[in-house]
Amino acid sequence: MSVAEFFDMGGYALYVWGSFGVCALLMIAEPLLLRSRRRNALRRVARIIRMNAEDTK
Amino acid sequence: MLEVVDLECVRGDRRLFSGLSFSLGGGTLLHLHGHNGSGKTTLMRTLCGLVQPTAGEVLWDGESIRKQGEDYRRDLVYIGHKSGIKGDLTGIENLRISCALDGVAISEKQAWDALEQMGLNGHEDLPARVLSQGQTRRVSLARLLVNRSRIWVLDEPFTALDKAAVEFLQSVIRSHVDAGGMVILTTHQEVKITKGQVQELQLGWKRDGDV
Amino acid sequence: MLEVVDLECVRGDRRLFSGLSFSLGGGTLLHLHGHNGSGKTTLMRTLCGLVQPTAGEVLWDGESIRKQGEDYRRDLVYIGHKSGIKGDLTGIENLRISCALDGVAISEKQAWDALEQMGLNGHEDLPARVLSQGQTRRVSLARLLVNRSRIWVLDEPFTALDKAAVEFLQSVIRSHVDAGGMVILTTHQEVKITKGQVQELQLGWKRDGDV
Amino acid sequence: MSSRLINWFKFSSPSTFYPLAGRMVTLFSILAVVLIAVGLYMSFFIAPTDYKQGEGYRIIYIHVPAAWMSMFIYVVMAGWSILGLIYNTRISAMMTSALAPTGAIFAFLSLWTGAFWGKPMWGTWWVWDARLTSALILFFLYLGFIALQGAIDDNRRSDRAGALLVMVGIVNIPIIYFSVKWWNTLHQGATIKMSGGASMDPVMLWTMLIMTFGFWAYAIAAAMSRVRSIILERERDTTWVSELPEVNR
Amino acid sequence: MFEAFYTIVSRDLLLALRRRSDIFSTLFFFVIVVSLFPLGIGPEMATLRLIAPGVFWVAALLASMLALERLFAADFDDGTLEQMLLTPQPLFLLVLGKITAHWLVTGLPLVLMAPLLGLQYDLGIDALQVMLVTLLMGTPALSLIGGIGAALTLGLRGGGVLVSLLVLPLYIPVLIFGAGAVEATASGLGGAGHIYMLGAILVMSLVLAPLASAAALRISAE
Amino acid sequence: MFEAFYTIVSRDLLLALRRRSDIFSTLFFFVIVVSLFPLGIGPEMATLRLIAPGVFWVAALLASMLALERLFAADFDDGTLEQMLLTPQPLFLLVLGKITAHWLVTGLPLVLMAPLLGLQYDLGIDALQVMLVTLLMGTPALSLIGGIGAALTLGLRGGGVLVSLLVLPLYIPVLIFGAGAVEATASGLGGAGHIYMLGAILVMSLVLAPLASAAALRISAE
Ligand code: HEM
Ligand SMILES: Nc1ncnc2c1ncn2[C@@H]1O[C@H](COP(=O)(O)OP(=O)(O)OP(=O)(O)O)[C@@H](O)[C@H]1O
Ligand SMILES: Nc1ncnc2c1ncn2[C@@H]1O[C@H](COP(=O)(O)OP(=O)(O)OP(=O)(O)O)[C@@H](O)[C@H]1O
Ligand SMILES: [Mg+2]
Ligand SMILES: [Mg+2]
Repeated sequence: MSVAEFFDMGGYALYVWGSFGVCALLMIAEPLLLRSRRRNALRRVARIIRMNAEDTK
Repeated sequence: MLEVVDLECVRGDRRLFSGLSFSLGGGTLLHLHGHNGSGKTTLMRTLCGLVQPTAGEVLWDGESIRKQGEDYRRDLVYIGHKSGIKGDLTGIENLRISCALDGVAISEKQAWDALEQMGLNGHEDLPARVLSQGQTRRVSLARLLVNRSRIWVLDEPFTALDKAAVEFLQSVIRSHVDAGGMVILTTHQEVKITKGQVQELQLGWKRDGDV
Repeated sequence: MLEVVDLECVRGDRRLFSGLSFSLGGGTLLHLHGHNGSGKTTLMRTLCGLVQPTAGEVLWDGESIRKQGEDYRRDLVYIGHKSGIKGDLTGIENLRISCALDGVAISEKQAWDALEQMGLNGHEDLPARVLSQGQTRRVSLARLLVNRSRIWVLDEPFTALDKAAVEFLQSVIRSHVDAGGMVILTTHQEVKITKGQVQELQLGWKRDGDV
Repeated sequence: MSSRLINWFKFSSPSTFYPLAGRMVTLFSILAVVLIAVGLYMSFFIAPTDYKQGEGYRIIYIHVPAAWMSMFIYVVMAGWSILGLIYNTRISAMMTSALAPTGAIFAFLSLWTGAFWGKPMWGTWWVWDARLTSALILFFLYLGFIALQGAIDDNRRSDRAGALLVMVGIVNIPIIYFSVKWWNTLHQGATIKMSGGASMDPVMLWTMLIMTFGFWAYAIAAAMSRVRSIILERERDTTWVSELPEVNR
Repeated sequence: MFEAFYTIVSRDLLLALRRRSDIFSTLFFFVIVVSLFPLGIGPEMATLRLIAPGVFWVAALLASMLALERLFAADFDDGTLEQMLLTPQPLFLLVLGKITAHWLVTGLPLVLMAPLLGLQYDLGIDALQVMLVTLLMGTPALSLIGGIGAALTLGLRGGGVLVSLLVLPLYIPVLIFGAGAVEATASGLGGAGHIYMLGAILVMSLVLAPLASAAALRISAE
Repeated sequence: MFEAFYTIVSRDLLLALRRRSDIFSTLFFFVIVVSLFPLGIGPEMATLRLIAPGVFWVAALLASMLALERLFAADFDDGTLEQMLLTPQPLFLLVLGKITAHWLVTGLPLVLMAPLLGLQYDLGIDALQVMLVTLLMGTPALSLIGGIGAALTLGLRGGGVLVSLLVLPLYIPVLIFGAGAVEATASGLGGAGHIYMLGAILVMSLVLAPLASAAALRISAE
């Protein structure tokens, strides 16, 4: 089966790739968002620690 | 016997009070002091069980008020900043309904007398909507005259009242205390309650004199 | 120069006041007295033009306020029972907007200073919703610090304020009067304004002492 | 009993749950990648072409897993909420809110892929058929939950409100699942009966199952990493957080 | 105990009587929605008869969804709700009372009005009957379920929408069965099955909703 | 002068931003109404296409009618309206400002959303265009007219219904021309005539409504 055939999906290209595409998109986007959220959380904690350090000084 | 065991309350990112402990026996009045925003209202609402403290507990006769629920509430009256008055109902109706819900239904007659005492003669059957601030306040305070609960929690009860009304309310409070009740009170005005049975509690972080 | 020519106001089936006449020059404070429901608020709202009197007129510099409309309003500040504060906006935003509408737009900086003076440090940019009563009150009163209107109409401005704040507000009022402004004020608390520039006006029908 | 309770509580404290969650994230992300990779390979190269739907049917390999997960995750959320009410452990509320977005994504995917399947099969993107509608409802439930928690500033209130909402919403799950039985609809009935008998070519079935497990692992990994962030945000001024290695790096 | 229930119901009815609007507004809204359609769509009876059940049920659903906002909000603002939370009464009973009154004021009139309006869409007698029955069973369920949403979103920034967003998913089944029953009857095949489902929903919500709402109120009042 | 107008508009937009709900609630309501009908009525495309214009316009009308209650009420309750009456600004300008903001928040999103929803009812492109145009002209008129009703009924017992009662008669022409235009286009014969009428209504209300509302406010505020 040729690559072209494969991507044509027997005429159903739009639908099949439309679904799988969006699915992939979301399931890649979410982890990225999660990563950035974690980064922010860590940054905030770090800031608070620094603040407390200031106060104790 | 009301006990508060190191109570803590945090609002937003400000810790209003923490490690707050005191106990209150019958026949005493607790006067909360503190500048605006010091947490008086918050503390009172916590004592009523309307606000969940972030830490600590409130005990009534040795048992947590959370557990007691209705039994505790039967012993409690709270009069806060919000009048708790329905503008579309007359003073009489407002009073009778709130009493009925408190479990001490009162007769039309009793309601009239209470409002009469509160100096609302001639305004008893106006819709509360048209009353002046002071008059509205008087209607909500009238509950105290017919209610037999042991703890009164009064958040700035004197606001909007004229001098005569303030005098009268103070006498009512005094007699409740003398009769062995407890009163938790906050006000920014002077109170003349016979000292001795009075406990004071200071909240807040501002040095006094600071605006 | 504010003149009141036999003003009458009827509410429902009660004549609150009638044949009321007085005049108020610059640099004086008019202190309205009267028991709850005696008509103080009603009178003040009439003076502001919010309520149409059943008879009589209010003149500003010799001309009826009805005719003057915006010119009169430019010289007027009214602070009533309702806070006039938007709970969803911060203190700063509330202040700046109301000033802008008064025609005296102020800078962010000025707003911060005003609230600072009112003792709201650290609460300037919280949504007013979460502020305590006293703090909300302070926000609405902050207008007086930046506003340059000649007549201030203040309906129980001291309610919910703690002692320090009351002191401060009184000094603000005093200085406004000294600067030749006029203040119309009602309160059930004691006011310490240097006598002499103070006019008193008694409303109501109850003998004092009556609740 | 009591002993089991005790170590349950041990794990229910954020400070102990945090590292545990960390380990689960790594484990399940790997699992997810492997399973989904295999699943995709099978769904495109192993699984035979469907005799009446042609290649178009291959959507089933994400549609059905997504649909199932969207329901499954909601049930799990409800489970956590109930635990939260019984033992009021803080972690349960955090888990509930950590699961919601992932669940919402799967609910959306089941709608989207369904729509992209419906167009060729039924000639329309959308019909107001029971199954479809109930899937839409589920999506709304997720959105409602997220919106409610978003609207409340105070953590404690949002936790309790959220838990209550989830438990109320749970009644919809049976409706969704049995909607096909109750109304005769365009939509496929359950191919996998509760009784276990499957009306499907085994290869297709296996592919679907592998994909499902892949999604399942993905969901766990996502939820766990989200819950870690939530813990950090809420416990930010506790000592154990300030002593974490990743913070002091 | 029932004392309290009775007090609340009579209180809310009294209030509704004082500001009649509340009775009419929902009814009026319902009437508007239902009667505006012929205006917007045009008078073909065929079409109208076709869409009638849908229109009626959607209208009823919207009407009760909008009435929700007023369920607890007023009491919350003037502090009477706070006082209720402090009364020595089982809260769910008070909630049930409020919802009952609310339904009597907003739901019932609408139910009674429906058949008359139905004539506008010339529905058959039996269809009308079924409509009456389903509405009579459906609207209380709507009020009960809606109560939870109203309680949860009390005093929140997002009031209005949130309620709809939370409540809608739970409303839709009622809508489907309700409209379904009427359609089924109108098109000959009996709607009994749908009606049973409605009954089930009603019973369930009657049992669970007040408890849930009560819990929600305690959470929101803080 | 325009300073004041600008202040009010930005203030209300800021407020809307703070409680996003207000933006969404109307939009969401609109979406719900439009999408629920297929649920109630059933999926036959033919029927749907037939009733689409009606549904959309009725939905838009209801949405803006419901949004009205919020137009002045909030400001009235917290006393900011009182303060506005006391500012040295021409009141009608402030009113115009409030209505503008109100439309931007409640009307515009709905207009922009309509075409998307139109697809659900598979309307043709040109029909969709006309729908967009008519809504774009109609909804501001609705807000303006509605403002009068809102101002008149401010703080009255009876708010809700009264508004609808007062406003509805004035709304119906807008509805008829609006829906008419779309139908006319959908069924081939152009809707130009209807659209001109809509324009006329819009201009008139733009001139008169703010003045009327301002007067009404002074009366209600007493
Ligand atoms: C927007 C449209 C659709 C939605 C929202 C939707 C929703 C769902 C849901 C919620 C499930 C899982 C429920 C269950 O497994 O019992 C499901 C399963 C399934 N759907 Fe869809 N679906 C849609 C369109 C379609 C279409 C167009 C087809 C095929 C023509 C389809 C075929 C299936 C199949 C075969 C299953 C598996 C049933 C089973 O194994 O239990 N779906 N769908
Ligand atoms: N979400 C929040 N974020 C930040 N601060 C908050 C929040 N909620 C409440 N607060 C603060 O908590 C305090 C509430 O205090 P409370 O209302 O108990 O004061 P109070 O002692 O009753 O004051 P007053 O004398 O004015 O009535 C205020 O300082 C307020 O600013
Ligand atoms: N519609 C009405 N019917 C009968 N009486 C009315 C009506 N509207 C107002 N009143 C009466 O008019 C008076 C309004 O007084 P106002 O609010 O001016 O009092 P006040 O002096 O400000 O009192 P307070 O000190 O309590 O603020 C009240 O006595 C009220 O009962
Ligand atoms: Mg206070
Ligand atoms: Mg007054």
